Amino acid sequence: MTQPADKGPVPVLALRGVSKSFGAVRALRDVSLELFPGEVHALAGENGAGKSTLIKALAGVHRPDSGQLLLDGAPAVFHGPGDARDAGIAVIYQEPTLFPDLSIAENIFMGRQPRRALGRIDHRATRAATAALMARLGVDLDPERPASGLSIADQQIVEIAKALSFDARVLIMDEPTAALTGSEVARLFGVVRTLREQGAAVLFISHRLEEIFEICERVTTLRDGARIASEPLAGMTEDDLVRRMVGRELDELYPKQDVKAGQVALSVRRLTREGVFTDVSFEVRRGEIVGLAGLVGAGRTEVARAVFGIDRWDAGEVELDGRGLTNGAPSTAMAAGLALVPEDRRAQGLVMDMSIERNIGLTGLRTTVRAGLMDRGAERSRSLDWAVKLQVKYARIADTVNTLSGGNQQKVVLAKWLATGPKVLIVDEPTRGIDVGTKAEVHRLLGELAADGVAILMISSDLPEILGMADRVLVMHEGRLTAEIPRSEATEESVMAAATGRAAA
Amino acid sequence: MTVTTPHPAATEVPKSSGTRLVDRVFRMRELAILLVFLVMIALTQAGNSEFLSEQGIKDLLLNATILVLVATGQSLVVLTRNVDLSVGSTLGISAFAAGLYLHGGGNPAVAILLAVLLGIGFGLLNGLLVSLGQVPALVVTLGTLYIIRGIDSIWVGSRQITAADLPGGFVDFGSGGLSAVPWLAMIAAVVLVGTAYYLKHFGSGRELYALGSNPEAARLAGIPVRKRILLAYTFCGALAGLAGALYLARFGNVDSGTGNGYELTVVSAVVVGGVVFTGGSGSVYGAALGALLLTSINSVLPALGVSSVWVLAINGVLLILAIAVDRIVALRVADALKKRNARHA
Amino acid sequence: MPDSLTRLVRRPALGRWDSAVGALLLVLLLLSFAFVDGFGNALNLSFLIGNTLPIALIALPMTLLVVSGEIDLSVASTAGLSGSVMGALWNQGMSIETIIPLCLLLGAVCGLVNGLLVTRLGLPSLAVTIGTLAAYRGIAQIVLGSDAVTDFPTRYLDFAAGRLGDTFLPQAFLPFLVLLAIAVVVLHATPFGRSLFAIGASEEAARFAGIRVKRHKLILFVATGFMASLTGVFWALHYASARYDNATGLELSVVAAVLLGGIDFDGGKGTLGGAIAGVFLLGALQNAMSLLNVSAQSQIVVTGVLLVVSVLGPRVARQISVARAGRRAAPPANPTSREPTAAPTP
Amino acid sequence: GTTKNDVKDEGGTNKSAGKADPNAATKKGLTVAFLPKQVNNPYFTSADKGGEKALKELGSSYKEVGPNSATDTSGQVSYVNTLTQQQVDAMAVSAQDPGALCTALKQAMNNKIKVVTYDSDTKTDCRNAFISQASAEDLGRTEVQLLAEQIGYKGEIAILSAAQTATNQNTWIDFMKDELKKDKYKDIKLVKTAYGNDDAQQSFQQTQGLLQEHPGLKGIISPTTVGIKAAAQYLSGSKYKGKVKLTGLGTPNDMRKYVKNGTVEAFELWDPAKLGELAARTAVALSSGQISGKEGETFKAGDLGEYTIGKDGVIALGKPTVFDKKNIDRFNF
Ligand SMILES: Nc1ncnc2c1ncn2[C@@H]1O[C@H](COP(=O)(O)OP(=O)(O)OP(=O)(O)O)[C@@H](O)[C@H]1O
Ligand SMILES: Nc1ncnc2c1ncn2[C@@H]1O[C@H](COP(=O)(O)OP(=O)(O)OP(=O)(O)O)[C@@H](O)[C@H]1O
Ligand SMILES: [Mg+2]
Ligand SMILES: [Mg+2]
Repeated sequence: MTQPADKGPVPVLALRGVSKSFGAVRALRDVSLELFPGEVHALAGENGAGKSTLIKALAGVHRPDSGQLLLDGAPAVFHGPGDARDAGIAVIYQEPTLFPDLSIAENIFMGRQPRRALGRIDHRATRAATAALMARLGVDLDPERPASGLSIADQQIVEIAKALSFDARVLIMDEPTAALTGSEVARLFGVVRTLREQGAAVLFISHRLEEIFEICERVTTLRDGARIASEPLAGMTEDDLVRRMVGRELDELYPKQDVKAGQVALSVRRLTREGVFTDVSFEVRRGEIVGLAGLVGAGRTEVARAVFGIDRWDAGEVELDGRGLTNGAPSTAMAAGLALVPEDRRAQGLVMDMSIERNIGLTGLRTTVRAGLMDRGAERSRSLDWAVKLQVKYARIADTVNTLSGGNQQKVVLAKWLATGPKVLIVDEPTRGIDVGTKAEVHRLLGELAADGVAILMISSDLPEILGMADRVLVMHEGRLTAEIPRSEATEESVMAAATGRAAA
Repeated sequence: MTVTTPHPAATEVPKSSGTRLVDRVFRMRELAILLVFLVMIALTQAGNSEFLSEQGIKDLLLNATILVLVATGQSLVVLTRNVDLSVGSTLGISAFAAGLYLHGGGNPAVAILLAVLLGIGFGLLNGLLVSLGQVPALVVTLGTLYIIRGIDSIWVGSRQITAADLPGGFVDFGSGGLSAVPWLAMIAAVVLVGTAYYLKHFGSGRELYALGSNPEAARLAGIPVRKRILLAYTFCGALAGLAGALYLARFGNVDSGTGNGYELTVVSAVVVGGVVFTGGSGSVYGAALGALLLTSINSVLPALGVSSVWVLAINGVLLILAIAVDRIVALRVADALKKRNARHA
Repeated sequence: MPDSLTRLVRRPALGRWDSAVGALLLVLLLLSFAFVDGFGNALNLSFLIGNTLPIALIALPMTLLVVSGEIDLSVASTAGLSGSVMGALWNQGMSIETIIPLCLLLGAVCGLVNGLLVTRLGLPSLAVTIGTLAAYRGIAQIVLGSDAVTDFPTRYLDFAAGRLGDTFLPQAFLPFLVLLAIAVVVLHATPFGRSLFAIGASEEAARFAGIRVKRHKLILFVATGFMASLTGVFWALHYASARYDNATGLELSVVAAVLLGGIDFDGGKGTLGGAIAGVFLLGALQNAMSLLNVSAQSQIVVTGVLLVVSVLGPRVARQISVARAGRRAAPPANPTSREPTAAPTP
Repeated sequence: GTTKNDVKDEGGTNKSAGKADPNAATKKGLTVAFLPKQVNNPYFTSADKGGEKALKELGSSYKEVGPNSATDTSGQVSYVNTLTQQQVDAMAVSAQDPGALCTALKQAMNNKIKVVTYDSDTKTDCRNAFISQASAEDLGRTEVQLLAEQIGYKGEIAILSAAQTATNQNTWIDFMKDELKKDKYKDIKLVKTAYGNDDAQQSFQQTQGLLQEHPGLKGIISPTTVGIKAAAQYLSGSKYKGKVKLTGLGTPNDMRKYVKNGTVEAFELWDPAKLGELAARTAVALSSGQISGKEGETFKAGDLGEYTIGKDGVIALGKPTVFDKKNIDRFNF
């Protein structure tokens, strides 16, 4: 048994010199990592650095090609996720892994339901335990509700509840906060602190650096699959961390230039979808970036879906450049110059089994055509262009998108829609899961688009992003637009006040 | 520019109504089929008072029995996002095996056991091919449909088992019962209720749903995916075998063509019963109701004196109607549920 | 919804599947030419192709439909119905030149009904088309009853059953080739075809990309109905017999052949080449076996084994090659884990 | 365009009018293929066995091919094609479809293959001779006579047939209706003809339907072996047993139990083995040139005796046998 001589406590879980390749892609190279009880450990790195792969190696999903996994200091082999679970490791994966047809309670306790005599499931106890978990996280989700139809944020919350329900010795979280707003994050951190005090080891991944500094003690940085450093966070600055991740200095983060707003490009009047949002009116002008803020479930996504034509609206109207859009017809909205970057990249943004090239090409089926037939050359160069512009990290453009890391998938979604050259662009959580470097790049792109006269509606749960980018901030609360705040007056306080319904601006 | 003012919160809906609604949606689907069924029976009774005589009810139940059994087994497989097309062939071959055994003067209980064991054997084969090979169930079981059918034809040849070859008690058992309730229907009911209870109240039963709902998530949750798929197929095979033995008892007649083309009927019953083909959703009660509905249509039309020429067309239209009604009801309820349940945190 | 693991596992084999089926067909043809008496002569080949044509004709639109994630089991009944109507109208004394377009129109309407039920009401196509499978056949029975109409004009019968001169090609083969070419171009070279793959792989993502999912599906159902009735007309002329039960059970042959050709019934995968190779593979195999006096029962077994092996084969081969790749360590307990299967690590 | 009227006088010129020599020697070493509607069907198996036996006696060889399903017409067509391809000397075919096989059969005859149909005929110009199991008239009329006796010439009766398209069934039913017009049946009313599609379950449910719809039903005629068996099984397990009479065409082995337990009094059938034998002998006689299929020709068919070819090349096997409690144990097929 090998025990580090210089350290006091034994790591509960550790990796020694682990490597993992997918075909020609070397996702992990000789990486080591140690998780100690009572400590929150951060894992940082750019998109595609190998964070999720490392987590899957810890969770028994991937078997490392070489290297060792140590459990309480002793070498161990996980044959599958079940083994890791039995060893007391709970994992929140980057993408929610729920059973859409089952209730939230069943999702959380699947395979571990409380039992009655003869091994029968105690449904009532399961429900009660779920309700207790929800209360602990401070959310109001009905345990009996089926998981299908939950927003991404709610799905993420169910995932967190599931992980907490294990009372695990090791809790691993891959970007649990990417879809959450401030208040839920605060709750989550409260719970994590309690767990830490109870002696659990926590591994935490996030692209929001401030979160890392808030909750973690130590950080391991990965770059291109290799470990750069493993060190205490105390005394480090965000810049230090970014430099380790990116390997160079970064430009300023929110570089929105002031553009003189032009004509009204998108005008939404008294839009209502029964039971979902009511009487929503706003305008977006050329060259303007309008932020749409609100708490999870405020109905922002629903408004965007209705405007784009995915869902039908019950009342009201939508105009683009003064011309009315048809209710429930995304294709005509697209033809009129509207683009929507949806929030759920896996279900809505991408065809996971299709190549990067074809996914980007999907929005250009009308343009990359010659004599009625696909012009493959044009399709490829269009896709390549945008993949490069957005710095998507891939092996071959013909690889399917499900081989990409989460952040790179998000970039493909952006590429797909920017490639249409829209007049009005709606982006729903555009930088969810995107690393700092690329985020700056995305922001620069959005800024440039605005400067070119594109009208942009930006939905984001990342408040600093909204405050940094938006010319105006709209705030939604319980399905209604409750405030419109100009850039000069927009602060965390004013936006949060409107979002929680405490005050009108 | 518009200045928006906060409005008082939209209509408050008590939280618990959501819960009950969810439950209701699922029950609703079965209720819709039940409704279609009852309306159909009532109309027929109105047109022909003989229809619901004791003999008439007995016939209805007897007709449904075999399909109910096979559909119950099939729904387990469909719940896991797979399908077993070979059930008709399995039914045929196990019916013949049981008949051959009884022909030699065997014990009926052993014959039934034999049929079930044969069914389990073929179920295992299907399950192993699908779960070990990780290949599309549709192709594999279409393949085993042909293979089992072919083996059956070669083995049976032009032989046939007729009622005269069977012990009298066995054949009487096939058509007898307690007043209007046939023995066979009781067997089917016991199997059905047992399966439904298992699916709702046992861990491995729930895991079948999980597995069909999202296979990848099931794996990550540490569910033994292969074992569960194997279980579903084995159970399905066992029920197809049992159904074969009951077929023998009921019709007293088996040859190499028995059960030919049955897979489409079974699949219709399951689908009409609201078991979703992409897995994870539906119940065996629904499937059983679907089976009852389908077989009853075939009794209703002759009882109303509809010329056989029309039967097939009406059958098809009723089938579509049943699915459509079910779908519309489900949609309506889901819509109501979604609108009310929209969470405004 | 997260990608299903079955897809992940299957993917690597798929690229090669259609070419494998094509290769298999080639091998079978070569072997049959060499070793099966009477296989190679023109008459037999024309029989083979002529009898396979109905399946091939329906397989064309069916492939497109399945790629987009739907299925139509009512095709054989639509074919039967249009044959029936053709017979009934012919008995009424209508001219064949009017009847055939009417029948084709009727087929398109049958497809339209399927399509509307699926797209407007959102019903599963499997259930809908099982229903219309019964309904259309039933209507066919009502229309023609027990009649068998056989006295169609010789000119048409000769076209449907005759050969091109003394070659082995049936006269109807050339029109089929044209239709095949159209289908290939539509599926593999037009935006429409590209959209079908997207719809099949992820309907939601396709809708978010502005693809008119319902419209696409509706068009496919109509096309399938049209081709099914074309097949029905061809069938009635080829066999010189219009009866209500023409082409019964053809849907299963089509499905089997298309599956064999590597079309994934989850949608989003497959090539027309594979599908057509599958169709002719089954056709040629049956023909060769009949000539070899293999009994009908054994033929069924062989067909079944071929189906199973065709999907299991690539999988097993891959597992063996993985095992050979020298990983001495115990194989992962869970076969579904996403282990790399190619390229041993350096 | 081309309509039905335009083609009225087309075709029909195909019949080979070869000369027959009644004294020609019987050829040996011929290959005669049997192509039943469905292989593995017990009825056709007995028939074909009869043919096999006869061919052995005649020193020719026998083979049997055929589709696995009785509704797979295209399958049957490709079997005709295959046999043509294999150049057999004659084939005996039971046609699933009177028209669909024509093109293929004509092609066979053009290739000097003799074609005999048995059990189910095709159009007359598509074969050399048809062996009819019994004259349709005999069958239709005797079934009515059998049932009328059992129900005392009084009451409602129904027919349970196979498919609506089955030509032989329809001819028999026409003769039944004709027989019923006679005065002695004036108290008998035929209320319905139902179709069970030769499927056990459907025949079952059609029987149930008949009884529910017509509570006063006294008797059922089922001129199909599958139908009568299913109807008998249903009746024997229901309250109608013995009260509703059943007759029709069935095989003794299928029906033995129901005759013994009182469900069925009497039914009839020809001997399928003899049907097959006659088909085989006719095929050989055709191939040997002893007959050509013209009306009035006669030939000797071994133990079966001498047969004369009737109108349209039809050869009738003879009168059917009636089976009842007394004689049923003497038969085994
Ligand atoms: N199943 C797979 N097949 C092929 N390549 C893969 C697979 N999974 C991951 N990769 C590759 O491995 C590399 C690391 O991916 P990983 O998901 O670990 O990144 P990450 O650090 O989690 O990034 P992000 O912050 O974007 O989530 C990427 O280049 C990715 O494309
Ligand atoms: N497909 C759906 N079916 C049923 N309910 C849904 C569906 N999509 C969203 N909801 C519910 O509607 C409400 C509004 O969600 P929406 O996604 O519009 O909020 P949002 O403001 O965009 O918040 P976020 O995107 O941060 O979750 C939520 O309660 C969500 O659970
Ligand atoms: Mg990741
Ligand atoms: Mg949202």
